[in-house]
Amino acid sequence: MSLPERQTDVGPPHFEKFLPPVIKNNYGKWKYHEVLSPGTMVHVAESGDELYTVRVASPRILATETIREVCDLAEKYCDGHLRFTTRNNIELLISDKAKLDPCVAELKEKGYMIGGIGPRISNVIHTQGWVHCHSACTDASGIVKAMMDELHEYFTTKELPNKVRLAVACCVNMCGAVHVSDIAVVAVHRKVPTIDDENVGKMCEIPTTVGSCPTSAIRPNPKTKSVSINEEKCMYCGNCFTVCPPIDIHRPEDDGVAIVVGGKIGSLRTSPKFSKLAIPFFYNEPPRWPKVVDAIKNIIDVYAANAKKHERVGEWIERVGWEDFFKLTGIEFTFQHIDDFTFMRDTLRTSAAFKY
Amino acid sequence: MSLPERQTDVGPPHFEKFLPPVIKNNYGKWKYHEVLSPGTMVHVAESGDELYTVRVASPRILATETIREVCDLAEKYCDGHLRFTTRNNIELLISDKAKLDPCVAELKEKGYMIGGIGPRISNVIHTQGWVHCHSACTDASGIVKAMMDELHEYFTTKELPNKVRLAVACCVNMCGAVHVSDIAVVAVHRKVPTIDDENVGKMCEIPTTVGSCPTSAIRPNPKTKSVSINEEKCMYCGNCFTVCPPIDIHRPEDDGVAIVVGGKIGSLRTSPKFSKLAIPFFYNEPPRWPKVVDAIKNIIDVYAANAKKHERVGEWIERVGWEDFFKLTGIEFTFQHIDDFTFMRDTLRTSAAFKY
Amino acid sequence: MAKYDTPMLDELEKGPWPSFVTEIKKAAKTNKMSDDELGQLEKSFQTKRGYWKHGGIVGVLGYGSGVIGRYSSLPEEFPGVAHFHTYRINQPSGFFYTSAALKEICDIWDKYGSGLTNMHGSTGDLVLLGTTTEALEPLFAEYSSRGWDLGGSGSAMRTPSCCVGMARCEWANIDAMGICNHMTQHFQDELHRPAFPYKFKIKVSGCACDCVAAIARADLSIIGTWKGNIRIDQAEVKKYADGGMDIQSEIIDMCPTDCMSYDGGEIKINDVQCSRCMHCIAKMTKALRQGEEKGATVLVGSKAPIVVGSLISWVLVPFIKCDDEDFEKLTELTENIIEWWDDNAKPRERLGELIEVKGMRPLLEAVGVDPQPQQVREPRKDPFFFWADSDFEK
Amino acid sequence: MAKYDTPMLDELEKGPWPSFVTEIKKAAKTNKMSDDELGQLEKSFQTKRGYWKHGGIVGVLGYGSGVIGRYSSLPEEFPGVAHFHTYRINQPSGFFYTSAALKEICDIWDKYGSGLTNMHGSTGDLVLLGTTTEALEPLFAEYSSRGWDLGGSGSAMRTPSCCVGMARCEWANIDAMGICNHMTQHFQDELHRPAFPYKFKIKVSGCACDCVAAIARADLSIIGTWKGNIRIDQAEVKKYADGGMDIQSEIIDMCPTDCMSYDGGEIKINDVQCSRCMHCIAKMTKALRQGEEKGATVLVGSKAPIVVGSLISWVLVPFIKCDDEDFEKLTELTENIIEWWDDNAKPRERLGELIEVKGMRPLLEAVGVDPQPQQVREPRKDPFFFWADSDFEK
Ligand code: SRM
Ligand code: SRM
Ligand code: SRM
Ligand code: SRM
Ligand code: SF4
Ligand code: SF4
Ligand code: SF4
Ligand code: SF4
Ligand code: SF4
Ligand code: SF4
Ligand code: SF4
Ligand code: SF4
Repeated sequence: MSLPERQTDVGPPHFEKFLPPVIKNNYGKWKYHEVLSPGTMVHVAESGDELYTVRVASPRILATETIREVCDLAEKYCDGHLRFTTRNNIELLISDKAKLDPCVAELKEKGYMIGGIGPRISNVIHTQGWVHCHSACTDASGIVKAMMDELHEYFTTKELPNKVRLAVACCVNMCGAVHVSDIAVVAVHRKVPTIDDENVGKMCEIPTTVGSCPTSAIRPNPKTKSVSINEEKCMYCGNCFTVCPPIDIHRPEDDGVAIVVGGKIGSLRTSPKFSKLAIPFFYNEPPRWPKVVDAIKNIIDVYAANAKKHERVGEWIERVGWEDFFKLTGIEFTFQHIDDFTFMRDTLRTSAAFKY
Repeated sequence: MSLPERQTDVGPPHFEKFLPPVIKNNYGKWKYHEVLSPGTMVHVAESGDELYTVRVASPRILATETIREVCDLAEKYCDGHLRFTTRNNIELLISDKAKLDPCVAELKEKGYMIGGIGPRISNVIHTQGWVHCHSACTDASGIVKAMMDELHEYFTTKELPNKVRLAVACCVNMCGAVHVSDIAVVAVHRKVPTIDDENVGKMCEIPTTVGSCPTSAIRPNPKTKSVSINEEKCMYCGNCFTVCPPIDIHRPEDDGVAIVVGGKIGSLRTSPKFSKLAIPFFYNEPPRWPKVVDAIKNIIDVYAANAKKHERVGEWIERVGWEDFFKLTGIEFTFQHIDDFTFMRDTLRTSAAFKY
Repeated sequence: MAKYDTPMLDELEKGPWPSFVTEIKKAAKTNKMSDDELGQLEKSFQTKRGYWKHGGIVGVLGYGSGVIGRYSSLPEEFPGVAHFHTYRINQPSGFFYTSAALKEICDIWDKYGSGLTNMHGSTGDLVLLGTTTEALEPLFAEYSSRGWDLGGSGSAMRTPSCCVGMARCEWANIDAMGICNHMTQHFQDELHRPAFPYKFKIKVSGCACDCVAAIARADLSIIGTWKGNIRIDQAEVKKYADGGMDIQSEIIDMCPTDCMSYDGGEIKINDVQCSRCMHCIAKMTKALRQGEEKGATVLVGSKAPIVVGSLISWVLVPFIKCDDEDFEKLTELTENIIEWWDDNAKPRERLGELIEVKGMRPLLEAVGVDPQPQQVREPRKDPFFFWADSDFEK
Repeated sequence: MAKYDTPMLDELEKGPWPSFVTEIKKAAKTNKMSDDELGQLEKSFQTKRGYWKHGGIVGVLGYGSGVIGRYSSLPEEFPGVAHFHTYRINQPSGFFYTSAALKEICDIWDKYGSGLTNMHGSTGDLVLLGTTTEALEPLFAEYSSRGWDLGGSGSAMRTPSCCVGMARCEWANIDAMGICNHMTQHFQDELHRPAFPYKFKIKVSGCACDCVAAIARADLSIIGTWKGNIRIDQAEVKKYADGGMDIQSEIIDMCPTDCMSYDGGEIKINDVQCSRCMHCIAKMTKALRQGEEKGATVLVGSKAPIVVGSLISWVLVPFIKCDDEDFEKLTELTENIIEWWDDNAKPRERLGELIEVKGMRPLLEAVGVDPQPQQVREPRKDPFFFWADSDFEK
């Protein structure tokens, strides 16, 4: 079987090829939208044209079989038009209002979950985990599934004060948007890596390895022609392991995840915010990480009970203060919470006013 | 003439020796105070006892002759009791209400300036300058005198939204509280120091000299047995000069002062704040630094016109934003304003929302 | 197939949220690679660790990026994933597809790969999850001939990405998809042939809601904004009030600049004080619309925490026009930024990290942008600052 | 005398603010040193530079600190200031004097020195400005015999200082002057004989108004605070309202924790939310008084910008009792802090700088204080953190 002729540097297809006519006709001329239900909305153009969107949850890992099934539905209701969101949901794009209800009905019937629009929890940004990445210190898809089984009502029905953006990253490279999420999970190591001196000598560039360490914990070791690590300085980031595989950071019995909270991306009301450490550690407990799920549920409950309408998690916490966050959630405050890295100067309290 | 026998480690006299009886009797039992005029106030104790205070401006450099004169007044009206404030004003402590008015009258008659209490400008915290310090890159007392001649009405009469704390430091060692002042002047150099290699070799410890540099601009120079400075890295702090005199930082024709604003010490309403750079440079223009004085006057005028009651300078600026501060004051924004030192990460804007 | 018992993973087929395990099993029914993926993953769940080796360098002829090499550390136990590389297809801007196009992609993938995908990867690529080294060239021939090129990886430009923008959003100030597509096409060489100090990411959002998280995870973040007054439809304001919205507490009190007022009837905005944060507009979309002069704020430097902590992008250009005819100005700006970075960065040093080392000034000078208060949250605190020779001329 | 023409300085005798030039001239009338000081200062004003050399080490027998050596670089031109050392007298806590005491100080100073003083130096000392090396011993004999000891200088404990506190302030939660005096006496040896890595400063304020700027310029900042509810006198509230205060905008709206309310008649405070910032109390002193359980917050580390930028003190102990019987606990805590610093700091490394290098944990452990949310404005941002062996036991 001969292959077609390869082409280079063509780039992706122009998006125009894939836009439904209603979008082509009203591109840049939308006037407003209305959320019709937690999973459906309509956008109305200056021209009066309408576009209906149905948002469908996705596990992100999709088998071709599932993609084909969704495509079939898109053909039936949307002239074949669909898109994915930046948080990996599927959106069916309906031009004909009459097809909205039947489409929703068939999706539900086939077991698809519809929701995620408005002040809710939408899909969880996450990463490869044990499914595909050598660096993974936990599994991302597994935690996401366990979390969302518990929280799915916030996708399909229940409202919160505002959107709550969740994320999971399977190592501190943080390919997921953990550092700017309302609530996120990030996998962390807790022990100094071991060094396979012989292979370090063979496989790694010593200066790159030394340079990879954020805390200058790594020194060349001329004796072994390898490197050595100052245990006092290492905070287990694993960057040395990324650039030099014979430095092994994985320690299944001591590895686990941390929970961070209060990040935010949009500039609405308050500036974008980094997530901050809420809980420094839970052991990995596959398949369902029950303590992690409970902890997240608890934070969401406390947020829901205490935040003002439109307040994001981080905005609520900053209003009441972190003292209250720890008090209200019952989370223990530990040495790990106190920054001793790049933001230390700015995050230690420089005021005589605070809450007990 | 024989000297009395020296004593060691006696420490200062206990303050009790110097307290007037009304204070001894009501120590820790004051109930409230009332500001009677810009320079007088009364403190009322739980017991009903009253203590009247008259605050008198001081140039801080006092000749013994002046101290004696003030002491005479204290004897006349206060049974000899007086104190100094943490901002170097003189306070006459009057127990007998009847003596208040005569005291004020005589002070005024003798040319003393009374004021500084309440939402006003009080004395200026400042340092030695050319009067006494080898490190001085401007004169502190001179600038203070020129400033306060212009601003004295804010001491004696006029009100502002809140206290405005002024300070002057004659070099970046900042012995004055410049880094946390509403408005302050700090002297700065702008040229890389010159090195007298021969004397560096003789007089300085090379490692200490190298270590003194905040930006690692200094390297040992084995050839000259001295050090050399990387011109790209040096930001003229003068710390090398402090630890190693043959490194000369003084360059009268290029030296001058910067103006910083928005600092605050108390924890009332908002946390203590560092002062931030408002104007990076004015040449030294003794004896009256007219441009510096005008610039400070301008900032105070804009503050007075725009701040809410009780807002400190920094609170006002943070409410309206630094964009507005520069717009309202007409101060030019330059490369120097953008932090490239330790707070850079935190002071660059990380938001899509800002004012034009 | 179903070669493996997967008691742990089976637990993750329970519960209402769609299950990735179910997806892997679907593929595993007919695909040996996916079946071994399932087996190895179950083992990871049992032992709490991954079994992947560091990726080697694999790719397609003439390209240096687009494929992530991945090998199992247990190739004998799980031969189907001995090679299990990902193939990153550059998504169409805005993630729009037709069913025909997607089905075609699936057909080819079933032929050469695991049948598993990520729709989409965090950077934005359509990620095909797991194939062998030998399959790479055929896959490339099949896809590229149909107009599907590879995305970025390694020390290269990475696949640009954007929000849905003008295609379906009333708040798009800029043509996010148009800009994204333009950039992607403009930088094809930089995307495919790694020659940078490290990765370089571009993301484009139509407004400050920033639905593609541009400000948080792109070396170059382009975010739409406007000049001019917010347009108010007072009749619609009234409808929101009648509909039960507490305009005072939900809108007026939450305006960060305190520039709105509401007297129970009309909303007034003191637009010179507005920071264009989008809150009021987002919550009252029928009543409030942005001003009419549209453009973007360009920010730089965000990234994940390795090495010295995560960064959120910093404002470089407060306002730049972005109409179709301005696209070239944007690419030129981008080229200048990249050139400065490329000339100055150490290997594995991202743009934001380089700026932290050098300061903003050299970058501003390199791209010809003036210092402006909009670039800082507040001016510097300490009295240590540099003077260039040019500063003395003034 | 008046040896010199001082046209520049004369300019600074004009204008309403009291003139330091007039003071120098007063002294110069009868004092040769002051006259030469005037001459040299005029020269500085003319040439825009100082004429002082780096200080050499001078002092009194058995002491290493208290005197700042200062020599003119133009001793031939200005012989009266060839030596012009400052003599730092440790002020009485709170800067209280009697005229008799001050006059005695002046008499001695006129005999041995320039007749010029700083009332007071920025650290708090009564600074005598300018004398010769030979005069130091006689000065010390005269002053110490009358109970006036030297203050600190060099790498030593520096003269502690405080606000007026309980002596004249209704808001003093702690006996600031008592604590300051106790500390000064307790650390006499450390004050007089430099044996530290660098200077160490202590300042004590009675409340969060912080009238001695403790939080900004002391390695150890002690600031009074309270527990329990703010006491409200509603009758006085009414008087403020009647007197024209806009309680809503001036007080309620400015409360940082939003824990106050006012219905036009009474003020209510949700005290658990109060951060004890002092705003409402300071502006309505007759109506509001602090809660009744008094104590202090202990903060550490503030300093001027050299070397890596200025610091404001960080909370170490959120609340500690400070009654007379607790003074020993405070000195013990201080000793522990100093010991940790002394053991770990490099030469010329201040406490705050050391904490930045080592992190807060070792200091907290050294002084036996638990980690508490009150110590941070917010928790860390990046996922990089240490674990001690002891953490694994939990
Ligand atoms: C479809 C999508 C864009 C895309 O190109 O795919 C999208 C679409 C819309 N966003 Fe978004 N946002 C999308 C990701 C985001 C993200 C990015 C992210 O989460 O990684 C953000 C930033 C989140 C953050 O700040 O941390 C985001 C922050 C917002 C906000 C700001 C919310 C706030 O008040 O803080 C709004 C305005 C609002 O909800 O009032 C908004 C509003 C909207 C509107 C109403 C815009 C419009 O008029 O069409 C759209 C539907 C709303 C909804 O889903 O509730 N969108 N939106 C993305 C849907 C993801 C999903 O599947 O759920
Ligand atoms: C006498 C003195 C203490 C001493 O031991 O010497 C003192 C005394 C008082 N201060 Fe102060 N403060 C004194 C320096 C300070 C300082 C320190 C400094 O400026 O270096 C501060 C911190 C300034 C800052 O935050 O940057 C200070 C911040 C305050 C505040 C907070 C103002 C605010 O709202 O931000 C108050 C409360 C008020 O004014 O409402 C206050 C209030 C007071 C009261 C009303 C306290 C009382 O009930 O007796 C005293 C008279 C008020 C006045 O002067 O307006 N005092 N006060 C100091 C007088 C210095 C002078 O000569 O002017
Ligand atoms: C596939 C993907 C995660 C996912 O499940 O979606 C991913 C996967 C990997 N990332 Fe990533 N990154 C992915 C998006 C990101 C993002 C998010 C983004 O681009 O918006 C980030 C954070 C933003 C950023 O760039 O800072 C991200 C930050 C990193 C880093 C840290 C880089 C840094 O400068 O801090 C590394 C480490 C490295 O480059 O060595 C990394 C490295 C990796 C490697 C190549 C690990 C390695 O050393 O081999 C992972 C390969 C996994 C695999 O075997 O498939 N990945 N990575 C995402 C790319 C899919 C796509 O092309 O669409
Ligand atoms: C006299 C005084 C200024 C004044 O006019 O009031 C002063 C004068 C000097 N200070 Fe200071 N400092 C004085 C209070 C301060 C303060 C304020 C305070 O203590 O509250 C500070 C800022 C707070 C701090 O400690 O950080 C201060 C921060 C410095 C520094 C920077 C220290 C640092 O760690 O950043 C230096 C540089 C040094 O130590 O080499 C310094 C050094 C000096 C030297 C010794 C300069 C030198 O290297 O010879 C000055 C001697 C001047 C002279 O010839 O008389 N002085 N110095 C103050 C002491 C009087 C007193 O004892 O009461
Ligand atoms: S977060 Fe880490 S483990 Fe997860 S995909 Fe990215 S690099 Fe791999
Ligand atoms: S794990 Fe991180 S901190 Fe530890 S040695 Fe490696 S690079 Fe350094
Ligand atoms: S600020 Fe500088 S010049 Fe002024 S007294 Fe202090 S050390 Fe000397
Ligand atoms: S002046 Fe400051 S920055 Fe320049 S070389 Fe000396 S110590 Fe370094
Ligand atoms: S970023 Fe703005 S323009 Fe883009 S989809 Fe979101 S709300 Fe619409
Ligand atoms: S966009 Fe934001 S700043 Fe502007 S008026 Fe609306 S809420 Fe206020
Ligand atoms: S700090 Fe507080 S207690 Fe001390 S004088 Fe100022 S207001 Fe009074
Ligand atoms: S002390 Fe401050 S926080 Fe407490 S009630 Fe008063 S204003 Fe509010």
